[in-house]
Amino acid sequence: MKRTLSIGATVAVLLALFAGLSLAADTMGGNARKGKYLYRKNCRSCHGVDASDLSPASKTQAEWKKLYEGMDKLPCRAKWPAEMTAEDAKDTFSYLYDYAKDSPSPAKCS
Amino acid sequence: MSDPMNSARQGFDPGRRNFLKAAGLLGAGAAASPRVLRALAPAEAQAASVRGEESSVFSACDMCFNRCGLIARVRGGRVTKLDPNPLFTKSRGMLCARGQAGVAQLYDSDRLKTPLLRQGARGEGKWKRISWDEAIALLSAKLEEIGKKYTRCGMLFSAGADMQSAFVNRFAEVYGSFNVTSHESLCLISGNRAFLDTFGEVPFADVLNSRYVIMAGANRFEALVTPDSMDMVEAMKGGAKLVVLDPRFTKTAAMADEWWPIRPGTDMAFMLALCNVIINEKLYDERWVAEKTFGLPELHEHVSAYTPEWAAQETGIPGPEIARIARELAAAAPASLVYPGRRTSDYENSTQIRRSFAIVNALLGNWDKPGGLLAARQVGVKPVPADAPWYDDNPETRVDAHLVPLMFEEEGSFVLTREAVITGEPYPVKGWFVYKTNPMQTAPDRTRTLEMVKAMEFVCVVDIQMSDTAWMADLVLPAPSYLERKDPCQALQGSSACACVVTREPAVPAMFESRPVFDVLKEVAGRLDLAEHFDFTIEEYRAKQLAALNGAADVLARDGVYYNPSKVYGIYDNMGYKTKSAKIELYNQRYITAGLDPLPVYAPPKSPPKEIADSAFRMVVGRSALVTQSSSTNNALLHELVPTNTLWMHPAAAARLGLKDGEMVRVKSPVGEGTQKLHVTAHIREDTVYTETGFGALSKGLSRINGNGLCIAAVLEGKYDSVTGNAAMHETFVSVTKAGGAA
Amino acid sequence: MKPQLAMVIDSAKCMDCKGCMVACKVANEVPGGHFRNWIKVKEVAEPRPGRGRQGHFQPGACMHCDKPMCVDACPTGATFKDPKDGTVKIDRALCIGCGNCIPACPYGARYRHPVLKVADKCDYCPERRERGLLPACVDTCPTKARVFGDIADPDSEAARLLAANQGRIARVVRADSDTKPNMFYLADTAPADWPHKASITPPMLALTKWALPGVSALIGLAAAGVAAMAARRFLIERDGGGSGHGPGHGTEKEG
Amino acid sequence: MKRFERHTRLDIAIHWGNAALWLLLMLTGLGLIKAEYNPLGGWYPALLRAMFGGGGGLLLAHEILGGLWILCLLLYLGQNPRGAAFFLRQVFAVDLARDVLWMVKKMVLMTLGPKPLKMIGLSTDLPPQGFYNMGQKAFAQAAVAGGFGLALTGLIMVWSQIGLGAESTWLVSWAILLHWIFAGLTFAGLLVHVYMAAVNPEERPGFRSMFTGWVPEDYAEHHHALWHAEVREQLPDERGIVPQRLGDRE
Repeated sequence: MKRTLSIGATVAVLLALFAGLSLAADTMGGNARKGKYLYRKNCRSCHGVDASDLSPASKTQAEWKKLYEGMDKLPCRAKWPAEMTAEDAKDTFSYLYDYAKDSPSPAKCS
Repeated sequence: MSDPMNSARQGFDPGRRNFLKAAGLLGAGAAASPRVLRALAPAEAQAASVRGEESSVFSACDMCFNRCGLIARVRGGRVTKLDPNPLFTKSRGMLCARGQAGVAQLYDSDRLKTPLLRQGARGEGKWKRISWDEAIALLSAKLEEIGKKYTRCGMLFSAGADMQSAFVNRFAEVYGSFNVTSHESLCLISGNRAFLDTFGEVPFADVLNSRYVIMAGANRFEALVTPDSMDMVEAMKGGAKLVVLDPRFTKTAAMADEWWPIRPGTDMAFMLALCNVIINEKLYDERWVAEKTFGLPELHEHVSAYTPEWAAQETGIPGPEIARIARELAAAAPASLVYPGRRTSDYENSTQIRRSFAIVNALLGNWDKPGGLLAARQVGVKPVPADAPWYDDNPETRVDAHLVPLMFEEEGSFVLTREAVITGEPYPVKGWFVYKTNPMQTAPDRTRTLEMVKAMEFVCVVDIQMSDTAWMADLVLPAPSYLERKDPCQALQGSSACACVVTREPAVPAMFESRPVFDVLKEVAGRLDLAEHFDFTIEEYRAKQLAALNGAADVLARDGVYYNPSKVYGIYDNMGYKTKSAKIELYNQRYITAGLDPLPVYAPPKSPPKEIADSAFRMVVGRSALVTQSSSTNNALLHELVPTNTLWMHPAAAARLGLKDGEMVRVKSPVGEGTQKLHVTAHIREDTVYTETGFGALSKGLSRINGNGLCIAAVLEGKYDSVTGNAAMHETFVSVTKAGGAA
Repeated sequence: MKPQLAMVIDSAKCMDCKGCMVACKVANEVPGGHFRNWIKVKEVAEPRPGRGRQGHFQPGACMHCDKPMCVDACPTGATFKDPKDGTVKIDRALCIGCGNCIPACPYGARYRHPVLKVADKCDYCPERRERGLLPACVDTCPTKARVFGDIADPDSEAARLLAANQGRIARVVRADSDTKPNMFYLADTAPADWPHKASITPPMLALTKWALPGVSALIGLAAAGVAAMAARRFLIERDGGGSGHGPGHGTEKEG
Repeated sequence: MKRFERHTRLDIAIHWGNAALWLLLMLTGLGLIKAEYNPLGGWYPALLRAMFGGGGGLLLAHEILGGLWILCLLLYLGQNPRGAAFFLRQVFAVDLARDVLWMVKKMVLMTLGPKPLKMIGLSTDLPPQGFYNMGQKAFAQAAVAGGFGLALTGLIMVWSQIGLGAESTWLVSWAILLHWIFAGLTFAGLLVHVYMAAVNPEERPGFRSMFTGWVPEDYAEHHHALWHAEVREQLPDERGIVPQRLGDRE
């Protein structure tokens, strides 16, 4: 059977070419590992204590992305530590995004 | 060979009938002999009376990954018997042969007893007994040194499926290494990937309530999974139909309603043909599929060429039979399923193969329904996260990152990590901490694993026995077996049977100088200024785990198991799927961005290289209910039942090669070879050979399996699933010749 | 009906995991090389594609027969059928390890314990039953293929299972060695042709067939002789008898 | 009247010790034969096993008694090898013509009387006998052979319980058969022996000698003419008994 190359695969190949063969294209571009550290350091002091108990799996990637884009309007924005840079915020949201509930690697629970 | 029961019997039987030997023929002193006492007591009471009072301790089995709840019977400070905990519904209140043989693991003369420091060359087997103080000091110093020299990611941590493995991963995290591998990338991650990328989570199969089950690439009546194995029998008793596709006539095949000796590597063709029939004949619930799934039109088009007749040529299963099975399967839907399977470390496209399994299930509309695929239930055990420090000098990510598109971050890929360690790219990894896992035996291509070990500056193995991996290590530390340990809680789901929590209490104190890995890591953490991350006892850790489950601790103490009566079916009634489209993704959108086929594209399995085509066979590996890879084959009780592994070969193939049943054969692949006994049987296809895992050990510390049988790792090539990096263990062709020398 | 502990086995549920074998081995300290129970496998030389239920696994152990040949073969009575529960028991203290019972079992259920030097076999775990536990093999069976109980007690699970399957019960017997086993298989089971012919060892056969009557006859003859002598001496010769010297006394010194 | 020593004190002790252990071994041994094969029926083994707290206790008792018995005989052999040798020589020295004729005639005379002998033209005279008459010899032969056989087969059965491997059980199986046969044969002989020695008034002096050690001269002369001929010239000791001098009896 030779005619097995599906349309999907063709599309994939084309898209991969466009994406410059970057396989891990589905990210926000920050350092998710650093983000995990920052999230625990900066966010867990409230979230899970007196603010909503958040974890990456609490939201979908789309939802996290939206929050990131509207980051400055977040109610807790004022409580963020002064030293938190834009880079830090990106890292933090990268972490939340990468392990979102609909991500390829949802954070484990239970 | 020594009496297999020898070790297990020590202390069992203080020579109950040997009085005459001592007392002589004349009965001098016989008045006080056990025989006299025995003669005077009623037969039934005898055995009990000589052993004293019995106590019972709840634990969970560790002879495989299933964690069956058990009750250890203890007399006179010794575990005499392990009984299943009848309240433990996940295992349907059973212990299998391995579970029963746990006593022989506890009292195995082959157990590691003291810390050992390597003296000669790696694998030479020269060891020096050292104190725990020295061992801890050395381990701490090496961790410090490697961290300084190569960054913290210069240490690799590999922990097996153990209830204390979480502490190893915790240690890796706070120590600062991203490089963690587990047994999973030699086992199940391809299947997990496939179902996760279809349904948004990894499901459980509700075998018990299913009316029709297709089992391919799984051998549930031998490789036991609780409760699936037992539930399948029960379901069949109630009239459910089981169709098994397997190149081998397994026990599962023997008991099935239908067995098809499918050509290895063609499962996807079969599944795509099922899709073809189900879609073309509109055998699916159109409303449900339209509402819940994404990509039906694409799938429809995709499978249009994958007709049963086409699949027949690939699989060797007649087209009309495939069509009939598709119709029967769909007729039983939604209480029907294609069994997802567990070990999926078989082919380079295993993820896509299992995607085809997942897609058939999606068409059956069986998600979240009785007899179908079930979502994870709420158990309620809380993770205990560590606030790991940040190490600025660390590299960006794992050493095996980006080599495959959809690796699981927390599991990694052992095969790819191994290559990275050997090449030193992208950065050097020079230290390895191994806890109760044995890649030397379980990872394909042992030669490469040896090279990996050679590339390491320091290897520390914590285990209960001198595994092949420990045999190659620099520092070997003795761990207590599960029957000597207090462990953290473990959340388990048993399909539709239960969502539960188990834990372990020590039945007897830790033997010899063995120490739990938790104690070891806690002490090392203290020396590395990481004490704050291990500032708890197992009890305190458990309390944190159970914080959300009121009274669970008491129930655990009373019953040995705690059940969360959470919802079983209909979890998704008011919920979107955890996928990009929020639907079941027949067509995976994310795969396109990852450069993967969004629908599984069939590629025929490779043929053997031409030069050896006449004598080459595809090698498949597996196990029986008596074997959990190399951790069980050296067990005295199990060894008696499975003394070695043999090479299964079809009589026609054996005749062609002039090989006879029972003779020793040389099994050779491009990466290695070994010898074992030939088992000529029509229970396997002519183009395939099979052998069992867990034999042919290099370690002389495993007295029963050292040099006994063939080690699969010695001959299997180190191929891997191109999506996840999972090992691909059925991609090797071997040639088989007479070994010379009788069996 | 007398109590009869028995096993009712749904062998179609057995997947040959051998949990029962290892459980028994540990519970009863069965030494290496020996087992008190087993799972027989139906031989399938050439499995056929597309066919179903081709294999079959059949758990077994001592069948605690109604006509146990092993009991017949035992010279001392160390092996006996206990009327209290219908089990065939071994009194280890009375067993001299002669091995006569071993070939007498058509099921090969017995072996000679290499350490204790006595016959050994399944006893349905009396120590466990005393503590309210099921026999080890029954307790651990993943699919609960082995069902144990007193089949004379209609409330037992075993009796209920038997009753519910009347007419479909199979026993694995050989026509010339039908020991009336108390192990019942639901519906079809396989293999059905494995019990070997029960045999009594030649010495044991000689003992029962001719030594027993022969020696009895001899003793009888001796007793008859004594009786004749006594009768002659005390009845017939009482009147004419000498004073303490019997007949022939006078003639002896002439010799 | 002159008295002749027939048995030393050791002889007497060993005889009665042997007899007592024989009796006990027989009683316990009979109890070890299970009901189905027991000549006495089921009540006997049931009773004995109950008395000994079960068959195991009975078996153990039997084994201890058997061990004691063997020990006694071995001790006797060690203490008095010459006496034992004498005994064995006497017992197994059979003059075929004389002794067989004696045996046949004696059996006929004791049971049927002199008539049958006369009818076939034989005299009722008995050939003279030595230290033991042929009847005694026959029983002694049976007792020695049977005793040896019982001891050997008994030891095999004990050995079975402490050392024999499964591959040697055929030996035990045969031992059981032979133990049974030996026991039966010796028991049959014992019946006659007990009657002849203890019940038959004719042998009263011989019976008494098993307590006193000596027989009167007329008894010796009448019953053991050949022996009497050998020893009649010897002088009695201070008790008036002609002592045994084994060396003289060759």
